[in-house]
Amino acid sequence: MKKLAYYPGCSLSGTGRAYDESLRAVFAALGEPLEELDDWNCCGATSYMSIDKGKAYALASRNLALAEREDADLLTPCNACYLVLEKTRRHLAESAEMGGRVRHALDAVGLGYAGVVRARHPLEVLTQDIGVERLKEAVKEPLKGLKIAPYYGCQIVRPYATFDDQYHPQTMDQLLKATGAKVVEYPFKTRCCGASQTGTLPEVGLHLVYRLLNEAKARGADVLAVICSLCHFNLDVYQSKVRREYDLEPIPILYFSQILGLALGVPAKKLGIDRCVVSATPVLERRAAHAA
Amino acid sequence: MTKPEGKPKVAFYWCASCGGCEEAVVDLAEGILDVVGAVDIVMWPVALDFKRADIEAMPDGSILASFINGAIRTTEQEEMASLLRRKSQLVIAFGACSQLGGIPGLANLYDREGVYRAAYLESPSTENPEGTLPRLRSRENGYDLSLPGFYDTVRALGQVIDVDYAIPGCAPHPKVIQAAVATLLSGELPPKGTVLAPDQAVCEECPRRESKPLDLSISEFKRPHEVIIDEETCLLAQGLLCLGPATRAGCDAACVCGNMPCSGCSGPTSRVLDHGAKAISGIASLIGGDDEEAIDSVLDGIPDPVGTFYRYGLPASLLRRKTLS
Amino acid sequence: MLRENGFGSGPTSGGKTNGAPVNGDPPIRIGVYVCHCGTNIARTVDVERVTEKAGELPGVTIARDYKYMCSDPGQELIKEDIEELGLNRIVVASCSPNLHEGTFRGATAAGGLNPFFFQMVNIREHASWVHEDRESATDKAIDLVRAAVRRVHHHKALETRRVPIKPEVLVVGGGIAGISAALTLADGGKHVYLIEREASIGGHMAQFDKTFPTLDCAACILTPKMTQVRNHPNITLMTMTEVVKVDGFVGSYEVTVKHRPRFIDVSLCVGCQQCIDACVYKRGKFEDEFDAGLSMRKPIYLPNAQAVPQVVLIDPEQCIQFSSGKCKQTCVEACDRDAIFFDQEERIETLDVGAIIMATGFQTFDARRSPHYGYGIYPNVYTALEVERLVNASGPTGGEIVLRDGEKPTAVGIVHCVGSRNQKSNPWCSKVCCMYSLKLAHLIKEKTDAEVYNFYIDMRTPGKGFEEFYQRVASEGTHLIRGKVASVYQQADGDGELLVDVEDTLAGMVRRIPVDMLVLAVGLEPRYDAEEVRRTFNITCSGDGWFMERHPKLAPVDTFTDGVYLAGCCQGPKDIPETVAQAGAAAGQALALIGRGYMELEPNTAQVIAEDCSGCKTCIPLCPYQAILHDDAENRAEINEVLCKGCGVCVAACPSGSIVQNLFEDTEIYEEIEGVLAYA
Amino acid sequence: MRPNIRTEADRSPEFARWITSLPGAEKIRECMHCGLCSASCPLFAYMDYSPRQLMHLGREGFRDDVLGSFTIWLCTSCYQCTVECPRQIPVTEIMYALKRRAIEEKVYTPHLPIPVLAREFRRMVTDRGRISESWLVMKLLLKTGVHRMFGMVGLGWDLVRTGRFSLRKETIRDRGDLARMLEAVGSDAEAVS
Repeated sequence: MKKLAYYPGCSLSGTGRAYDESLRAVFAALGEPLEELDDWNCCGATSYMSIDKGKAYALASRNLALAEREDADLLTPCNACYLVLEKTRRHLAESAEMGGRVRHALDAVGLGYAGVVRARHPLEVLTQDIGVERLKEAVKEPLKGLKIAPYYGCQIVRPYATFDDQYHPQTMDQLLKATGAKVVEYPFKTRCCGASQTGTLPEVGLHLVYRLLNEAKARGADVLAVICSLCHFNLDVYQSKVRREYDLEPIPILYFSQILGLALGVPAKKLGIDRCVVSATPVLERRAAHAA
Repeated sequence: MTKPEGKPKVAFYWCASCGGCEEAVVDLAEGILDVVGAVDIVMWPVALDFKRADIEAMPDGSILASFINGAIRTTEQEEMASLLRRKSQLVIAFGACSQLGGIPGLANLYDREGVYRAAYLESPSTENPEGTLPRLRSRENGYDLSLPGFYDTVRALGQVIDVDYAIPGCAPHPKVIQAAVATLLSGELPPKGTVLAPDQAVCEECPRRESKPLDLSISEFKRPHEVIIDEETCLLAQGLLCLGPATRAGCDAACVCGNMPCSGCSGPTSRVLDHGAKAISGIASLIGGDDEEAIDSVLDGIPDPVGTFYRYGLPASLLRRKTLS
Repeated sequence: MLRENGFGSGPTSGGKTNGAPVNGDPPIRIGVYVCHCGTNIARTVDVERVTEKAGELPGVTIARDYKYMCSDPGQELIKEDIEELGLNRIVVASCSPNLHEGTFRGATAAGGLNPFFFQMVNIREHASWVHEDRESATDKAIDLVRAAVRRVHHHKALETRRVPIKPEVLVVGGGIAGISAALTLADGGKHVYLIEREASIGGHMAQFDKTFPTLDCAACILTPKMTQVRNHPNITLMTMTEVVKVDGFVGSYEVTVKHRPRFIDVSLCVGCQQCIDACVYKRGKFEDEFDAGLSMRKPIYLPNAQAVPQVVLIDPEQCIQFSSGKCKQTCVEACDRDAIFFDQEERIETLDVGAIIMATGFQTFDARRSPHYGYGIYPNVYTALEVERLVNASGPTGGEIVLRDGEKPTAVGIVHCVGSRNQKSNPWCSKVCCMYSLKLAHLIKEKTDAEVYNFYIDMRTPGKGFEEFYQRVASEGTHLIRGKVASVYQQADGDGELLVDVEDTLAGMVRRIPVDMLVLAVGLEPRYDAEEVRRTFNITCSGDGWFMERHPKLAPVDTFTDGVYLAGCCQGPKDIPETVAQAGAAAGQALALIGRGYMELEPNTAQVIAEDCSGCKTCIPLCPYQAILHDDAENRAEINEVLCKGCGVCVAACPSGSIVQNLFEDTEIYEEIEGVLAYA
Repeated sequence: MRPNIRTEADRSPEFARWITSLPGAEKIRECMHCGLCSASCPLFAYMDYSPRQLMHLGREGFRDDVLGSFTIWLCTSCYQCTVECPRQIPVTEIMYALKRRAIEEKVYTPHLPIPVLAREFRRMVTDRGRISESWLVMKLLLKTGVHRMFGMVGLGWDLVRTGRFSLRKETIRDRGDLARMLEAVGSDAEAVS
């Protein structure tokens, strides 16, 4: 397994703190503790790309260059960061013009990027490098009876389907199944959650969030598992606003890594379970009671 | 062509070559007596003491035929070749070096400086602490000394002067020489440009010809020192790179009879423009293997392609050397 | 210059100088003709300058330009110049030799010259069409003309060869294309071998219910044709048979075929089906291919009700006797005619034919490759072929259009262009889907009263009576929505109801429409093994994988391999009338070939110069047509001119340069190269 | 309200040339108007022009309609349209380019929060190398209308309660390097042309 440099991205130190905590805990529990990339910077996300393409690519490539210096791939949990880094890698390889500009910029600060580093998502690393079997063996507290709707969001499978199927992604399903939980059929797996529109155009974003939550409920899910802090923010933090507008039972939103952590026997506190606005505790306790 | 009084005059000359061609003449053994009896030799530096001035003094066209062996590498060789051309009715390129550039022609892979470096400075047996290199003029003990100029490029004789015929081989086989001389003396001259040897490939004369299979597919090239060579079977069929199929006959397949593969010294047949290229195309078509890896491994058995396929004919080939500054 | 090296580095005999006569031959007098091709060439190439430059070349007596050299007056020009100016070489600079080499050779011959004293220069595909810069394109055209002029000096008079043609024809594929072609040929008195990979002929058409736009019953018009094939004295029908090897050449093909075992003797079985009733399987257990998997059959079965031959077969993958060897063999007991043979084996046979017609058909696009339509996931998403079986009276539901649960649908969506017109799957338009989708819309409406929505991108209905049919379906109240369905979603609690999202592009809004049946109008694509078949028959495929015709306009049923013709959808998507028409054309071409009795072959073959050959055998294994033999007595290679296709492999490989090829002799090629390189 | 008629004077050939010269966007000319981009777009319901119409308006050069469209600001870059397009038009990337040009030419509704978000985002990243989400959101709310803040109070409290609201200003160590790098890469010519 090629060395990995952990690239949490900005939101994992803020609203997505639980994602950061649970990922670190899961990888540690599997015997592969994460090492954070030194002095990483914001990937630029969609916003920077909307203003200045060259600077956006330069921002992203600085992280790739830092990782290349350490001969590591970037472990990138945030969907947006993942896409931006992957897009940057491809674009710099394809476009001589942009490649030249960015290399010149990196050179100005003594960095270089030859194109060997790539962004890798925890789903990819867990299924391909570590393997579902190893995870299964490490499960201490099977989550029997918990019904989960897996939600992948958009940017992990689009536009590049590098490690999973574009229409019917399976990696998170496999991991969740390995915990002993039941994964419900969830047709909106890859539909957009509205991203930052919930903040900028709430009336637009809330409807998208409502559809996703309602569908999970309709499919009988106890919790919705996510892999992106922005998805989590929209589905969790805005849920009370959604419920004000639409008729909807609350449904807790957990990072897939929090669920894995629970199954691996990591204490809920260390997984940031209590950082959910819609508390997951009642559902988890109910399940535990059932299982007992 | 005018027949001069008395016995026809003949000249031999030696340019950039090893001397083997001179030996080949001597190898005619008692046959040489017929030749010597039939002609009047006016120049033969290796055997007889004639000077350049003797030739210069002769009227133009007074020599029937000049046999020149060796490639053209120095100014002196070019001057002598031109002089003999002027004085002779026929000029015959004698041997591979003269006809095609020969072994000395492989120096065309390098330039003059490279050759000097290798010969005078870097070869293991050289002791030359002052780094002395040949110079056109020098002064020694009060005398002005001069040396011929050394060209960057080795040329075949035909690239320097007009040549009428060629006798191929390294060295030419006595049988070929005898037949060629007989042809020239007969007075019934073949068309200008003819190579005075059979126009078929060596296989025609090869005793192993029948043992070559119809569907030969070579999976590995071996070098002669790596295997015990069967004395009866076609060498290609044993994986030895024999250029017999691409090389002009006349030698009675002498090398193959000596259990060594043909290295192509007699050059191509008249129908082939570039000996090496044709040989490569013929040999390559025998290579078996479907995937790139297999083919690569077969080709790895040919460590020196230029030295293998262009051993005798690099200067006369279509291959061009890099432009020298 | 290639041969400045002088001694020993070039052919020492036969090197002629430009324009100079050789030993008593008359002086070379070349006519050069530069074609404008309307504006095709003249727009980008300065033809006047090319002509002027050509006129200055050694040996050129006359150089002219003309608007259309291929026209009658253009050809007349050549003929007259040969007669009046005593030309003995002709160069035409125009289009591709593929198109008009024959034309100009004909004109050369008409002027009284040997047609091979002609050389064609392609300044259209090679210059005007591929360049934009007029100056450079003109320079290139001049270079190409110079090369041809230098080459044509060395041309020799050649004779075309004649070989007799065998009168039998092989038709590959027993769909409507193969059936039509076979019947035309057989009616023309030729013997036909019709081979079919499946157990029955009939192909895709046999699966259809009605045919557009007339709504004829497919079976009613096809079955009689199938029976005719069976009974025709001039047709040998071979089902479960595939071609494994094709040797030989036009007029004399040797085709090796493999008969797969049917485990039933075709000559004994009368199709009474008692064996099927008696099978130890009481009920069908395996998906019926003919019903597109919508019904179940036993391991011993009749391919379909109209099958020809009307003979059962056993699937050895499914039959217990083959898997365990311990079946009670109730079928054997039941068979009055003792027609069942479990020990039948694969059989190889060789057929000698003069011509071959390819009618191998198409396959439908696998709807799973467009995963967003949910085919294979949602039970009520169907392919059009499945619905064809549903509406068919002899189909699994007896012609009832019902959902998997047996209910009649109330709203049906038909998605056009599934797999077609998409860069990620098949970029082409499959041509028949719009019409068959309208047909299905009509049939569904007729049988169910459901709301029917046709989702189309462009409605393509060119064809006789097609537009009228479109109008009729529209008037029946079918919703014609211009937009491609983006997603299909089965609601959590909707009884299998599907929601489709589509932009109604005419209204400029996205519509979300609930349907309980979704029909995917899957496009047509080349069969999965088209590439392999192409190799076997030595024909070419176009970039999209369909078999390629020799010329898209002027030779649409020929291939680049003489004597091999194309019929039906193996060449590209077509409807039934077009397929039948093309099959007729292919049969006609085959009849014309056979009727001639002999074949004229290009003289561009290779010969071994016997006195130069040293018998090194290098060439022998290289020949792709096995045309070279080794004469052991003389110890020489020998080329069978009839088998030689003029590919030139042996010429290139011959290490002593002892093989020459007509029209491609070394001097001709070297002169051509020097002509191209001698930039002036 | 703008009348629903356009003359040739409304067209900008330069704009049409620019949009079709974006990488991959020459394929707009091959659009067959199947509507897959629109029907697969999760935000379509709120758009004034559908993505399909926008592509068409762009290729015809209706600059004002395109840059003034609400559609470009609604795109969340979910890439569904890009993936679906049968003609492989890079719709999402074109949307990015349109946003950049609209910001460059300042043709968007004042107080439209999306460009403001982008601008504030850029400023923060350029200065500090990282985003501090809470600060970003506060700035956004302040700049696009204080009234929105009140609606957000509950939400903010939720974040504080769950330990997800941090007022720490995140920053990287080599801020000087970052500035030099962004300087060295130059600015895009594409939006200016």
